[in-house]
Amino acid sequence: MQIILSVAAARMCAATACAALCAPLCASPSASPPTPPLSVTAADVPWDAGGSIEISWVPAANLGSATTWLVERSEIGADGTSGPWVTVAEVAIATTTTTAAKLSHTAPYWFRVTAVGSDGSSSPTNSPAHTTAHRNFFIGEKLPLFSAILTVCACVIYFILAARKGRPMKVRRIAALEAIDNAVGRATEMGRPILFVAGIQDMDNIQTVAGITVLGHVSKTAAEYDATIEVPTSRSLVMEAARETVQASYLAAGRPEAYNADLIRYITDEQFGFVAYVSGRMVREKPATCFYMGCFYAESLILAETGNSIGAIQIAGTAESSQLPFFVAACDYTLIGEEFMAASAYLSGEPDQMGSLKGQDAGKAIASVLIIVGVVLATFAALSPGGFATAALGALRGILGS
Amino acid sequence: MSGPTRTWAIIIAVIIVLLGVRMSIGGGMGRAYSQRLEQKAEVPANSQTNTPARTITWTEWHAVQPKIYFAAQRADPQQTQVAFSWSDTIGLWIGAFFTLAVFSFLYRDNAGYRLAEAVIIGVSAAYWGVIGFWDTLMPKLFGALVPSFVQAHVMPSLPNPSTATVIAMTFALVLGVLLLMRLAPKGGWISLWPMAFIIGVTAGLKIVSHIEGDLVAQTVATFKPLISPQRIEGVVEIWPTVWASLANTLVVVGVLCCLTYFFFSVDHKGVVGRAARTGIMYLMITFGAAFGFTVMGRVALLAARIEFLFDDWLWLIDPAGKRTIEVAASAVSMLCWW
Amino acid sequence: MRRMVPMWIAIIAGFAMLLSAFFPMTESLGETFGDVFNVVAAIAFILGAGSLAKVNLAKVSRRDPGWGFAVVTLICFTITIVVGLGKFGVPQNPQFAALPWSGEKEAEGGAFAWIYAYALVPITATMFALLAFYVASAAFRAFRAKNLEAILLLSTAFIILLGRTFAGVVLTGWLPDWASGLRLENLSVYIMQVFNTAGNRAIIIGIALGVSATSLRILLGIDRSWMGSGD
Amino acid sequence: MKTLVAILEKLDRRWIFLAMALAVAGPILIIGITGKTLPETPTPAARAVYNAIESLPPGSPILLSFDFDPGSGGELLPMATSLVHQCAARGHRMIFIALWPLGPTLIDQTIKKVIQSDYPNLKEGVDYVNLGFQSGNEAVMKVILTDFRKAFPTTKSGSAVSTVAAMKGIERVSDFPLLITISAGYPGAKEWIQYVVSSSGGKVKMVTGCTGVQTPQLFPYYPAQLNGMLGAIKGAAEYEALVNESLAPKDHSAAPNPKYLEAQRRMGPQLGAHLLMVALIILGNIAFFAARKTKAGATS
Repeated sequence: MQIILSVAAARMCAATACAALCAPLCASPSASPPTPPLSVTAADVPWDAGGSIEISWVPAANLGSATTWLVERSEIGADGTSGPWVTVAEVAIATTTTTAAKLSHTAPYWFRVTAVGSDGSSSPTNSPAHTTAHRNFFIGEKLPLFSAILTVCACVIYFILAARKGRPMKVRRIAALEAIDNAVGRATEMGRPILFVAGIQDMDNIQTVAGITVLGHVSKTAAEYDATIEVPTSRSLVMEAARETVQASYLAAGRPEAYNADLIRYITDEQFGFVAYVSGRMVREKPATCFYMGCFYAESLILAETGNSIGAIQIAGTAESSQLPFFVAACDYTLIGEEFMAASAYLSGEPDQMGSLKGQDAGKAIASVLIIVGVVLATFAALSPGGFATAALGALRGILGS
Repeated sequence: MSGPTRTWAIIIAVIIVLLGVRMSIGGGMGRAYSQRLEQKAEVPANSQTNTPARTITWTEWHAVQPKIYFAAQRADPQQTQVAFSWSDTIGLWIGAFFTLAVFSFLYRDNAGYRLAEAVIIGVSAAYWGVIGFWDTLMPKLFGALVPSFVQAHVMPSLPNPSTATVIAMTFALVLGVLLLMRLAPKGGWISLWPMAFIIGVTAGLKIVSHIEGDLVAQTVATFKPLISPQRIEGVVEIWPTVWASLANTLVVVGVLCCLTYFFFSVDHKGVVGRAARTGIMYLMITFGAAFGFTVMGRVALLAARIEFLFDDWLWLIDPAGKRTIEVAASAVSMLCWW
Repeated sequence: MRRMVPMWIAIIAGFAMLLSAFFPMTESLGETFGDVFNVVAAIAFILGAGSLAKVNLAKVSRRDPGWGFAVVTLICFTITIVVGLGKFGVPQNPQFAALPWSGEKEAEGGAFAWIYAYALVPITATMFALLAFYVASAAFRAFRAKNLEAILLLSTAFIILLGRTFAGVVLTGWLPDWASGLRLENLSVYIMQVFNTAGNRAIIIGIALGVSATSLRILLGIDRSWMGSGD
Repeated sequence: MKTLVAILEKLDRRWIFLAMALAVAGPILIIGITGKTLPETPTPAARAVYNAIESLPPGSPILLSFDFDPGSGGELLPMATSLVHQCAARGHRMIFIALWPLGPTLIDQTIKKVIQSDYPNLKEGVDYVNLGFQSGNEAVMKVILTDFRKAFPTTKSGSAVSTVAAMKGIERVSDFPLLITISAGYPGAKEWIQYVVSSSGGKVKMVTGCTGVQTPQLFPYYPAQLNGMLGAIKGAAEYEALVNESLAPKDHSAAPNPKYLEAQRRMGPQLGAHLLMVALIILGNIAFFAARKTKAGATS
């Protein structure tokens, strides 16, 4: 390595020496000094959160020896005086626009652009008027997102309301969820505990929240069947949430005296420390049924294989697609992605919750239709570029905000 | 003793004997060394506390590879710059013990594993508690509520908090205190309030992020032409076009079929049933691929642990040149003995 | 009443967050919440540690089988907390030598770093490494050609496994250039780009809808199972 | 044959564990003693990573985010080593950050291993700097989109970032011509794509080194949003071979330092384990079909 570096250094010396020698000879007569831009305009970026101004300039026809543009700004203070010039950006000569960000959204600014070359800079060209980066009421570029959210929510709410009005809501069988009652019953018969793991993430992960909602149903069934349910958690907040949930379920099942808070315990935040505990516990206590419902990473297979070796019935659910193969391979039942998200609604059996599942389906139907339309347009656009289809595809992407 | 049990007993005995032999043939193993580093820092005078400028010195010991120790010893047997490190050597042996203890769980649950389990629960829970204190509570909470204290004692270059930060952190403190009401003899129910806040906020935030980042983006990404002419210098090439078009078609069909599988309100019969079944096939291929890739990673992890045992602890191999000559001797003598 | 207040807290907080993303004044509320959440989670550690201590102390006082291990847990916990919070043995920070507390808690030479390197890392990394064994036993048991789905699962895994090592090059490297697409290493890339993309994409779209509907059920107060099923 | 099938059917999984231990430990011992590694042919994705770094002019600032912990070190540390090795050899300015709490320690390890021992002329704070860990996951990414120093006000050792020479000219993440993330999960490469690469409208170029588990999920993003990727230890080995090849003296007079061969060495146990897995799947199916045949015979 030393060799390479010293060679490089030697080359650099040679280059410098050469430059020094040539300098008087080859001060090329062809290269004129950099020419300043013809005009500079600055405009507030519309429909944004404020603080950004877009600056554009028209370069002169003959750029001279210019290689970069130097864009500067000057803030006009409350007393009306202009502040010092501060660099906004140095951009390549091919560019003619840039955006100044992080500006105050109350103060006006002047801008100027200078062409810079190896042999000096041009005189600066100033923007004709000062500009303020206004903060707008609504972030315009998020309008497509806003409408997408509105559409999805409308689908779900529409079907919830329809269900309330008594429209029958049919939902297909989900084998994994039908198996829950049996699995809990099995634990009661065998006199062994049920193990419920709500993933290893904290309450700011929606999968953990979904896992806790499933725990609400499972623990209610467990309370009714008089089975013991153990919930080791890897986060203190999840322990708190699980305790609230299970306690309320026991209360709802009419057996508040059977609730034991110590069965829901915090182990450790450390992923594999938690797994070490749970797998040791499994081998020793031999739970009859294991539930894994939440966000899982690598530990999924350690848990599922240990559970398998002790002959437990295992029901898993996660939206973590990288872990699905392991649950599919080692568990008796697995809720794949969206099925897991639907579990709580399905288990509740309440019409309005079932209605929300139908709303999800409507969302999928819309996505499918969009995909088909998009694919057809893209195909035509590929066959005849630049035609109507290309424009339509662009419009569709625009509506969707990407 | 049944047949398999006897076989296992023999295997374990062989491993123990081999370890014993390795320990007795010498050539060194499981030792760690560290190098002395004298540190010096200038403390400027402080007019507020009336302390003059002074220089503070202290000694640090940094772990080094054994070859550095060997070289130093060869050069000067009396040197004290690089020395045998008791703490790191003990640590190395403890680490090796825990590694073997966890591996022994594969055979069956035993006292060694239970010890490792008990240790890791205690250590790691506390570890994350300490991290939470120094990395979250100190800079964020205390840094916002009592910035001058934090700057004066712990983090001198912590920037002053903005008003918004102070408000947010006060709010966080209130939530935390409400949560701790759980420990109070009465009023434990109030701890459901901060929980409700967290769950509500999570739900609200995730709708936005999932629809923005996943739903819309992935839908748009599927807008692929079913016939995708591949041109080289303006001329359409037949085979690349066929392959690219086939790939696009398979992706589009796959996405639609898999989505069909997830439909809840339609029974999987007839056309829907066939599409859903195709969807399941796609999912199975997806899962198979993920499985195959994961195996790679897991084997690398196991290899790293075994390298730790063979290299750092037993000094059987020296692929990274940590010890150079000395180790070759021990490995060869081991092989000869074998 | 006890259930109504939290339900409304969740509803109001959730909708406020949902809408905040669209207005410049509130756009960064989500990020602020991240900080607030981390602080609350760190405070909640007191509850977790309390539970850990309580369960293990109970084991010791009842002399449950294996209570000795509970003692080990308690000792390890206490030692780590004390040396970590007290920055035991942590060398000074040369930049701010006047402040004894400014050293890095995980700096080499400190007791906390020792515990990290010789207890935490060996145990957690080895637990992680157990997976290499479990993938083998799971593959042996589950990858059987019971039906078409299972055949697809196992043959894909098979191709990837071979294609990602030197074995793939040896087995199919002789294929001529025009058939190079059938070489194992290329085949595994196609599988990733076509089938895997399609499968994962559908899963992602489904999950996004599932998350939205789940969140919405919570925000509308329809799914209250997180505070106990029913009313 | 019958006895073999009977054994396979009731096989205690501990024998599989033992076979796996041997399949991994054997090659480690052999390669460890002989020092020979298997040859590698780089795939386009690995070549792309190499080219992305190679094509930058010397002295370009590069953001390296260490988003992993020692648990994934077996796969990712060799990548980190080679990535830093190439950046250091090409004289790029390296700015290290971590979004995982245990990342900064790994950064220091890598700096010590590569820069401080082989490139002592590179100065801390000028040619490279470790900015440490920031909590907040993707929130940090959103912040550095507009204001890098807001998320990382100080370096790991506590000096203010504004005084660090290496950070000159860095206002936001798009000021880096290249972003390298070494990623083991959440937050990681996927979040960087979602929140940084996508939001920058393609201005930010990114390459990643990721674990085997993440590789399938990231493939849909390559090459449109990801300019290159190293998938698992295989990707690491391919890239490592490329870097060693390009930095080796022209006449191949000196073999690369063994510490830069870590990933290629790990491919040996990889081969053993993969062959074992393949054999296990085949054996499992033999047992399955034999049992089904017996059952079919019994019912008819």
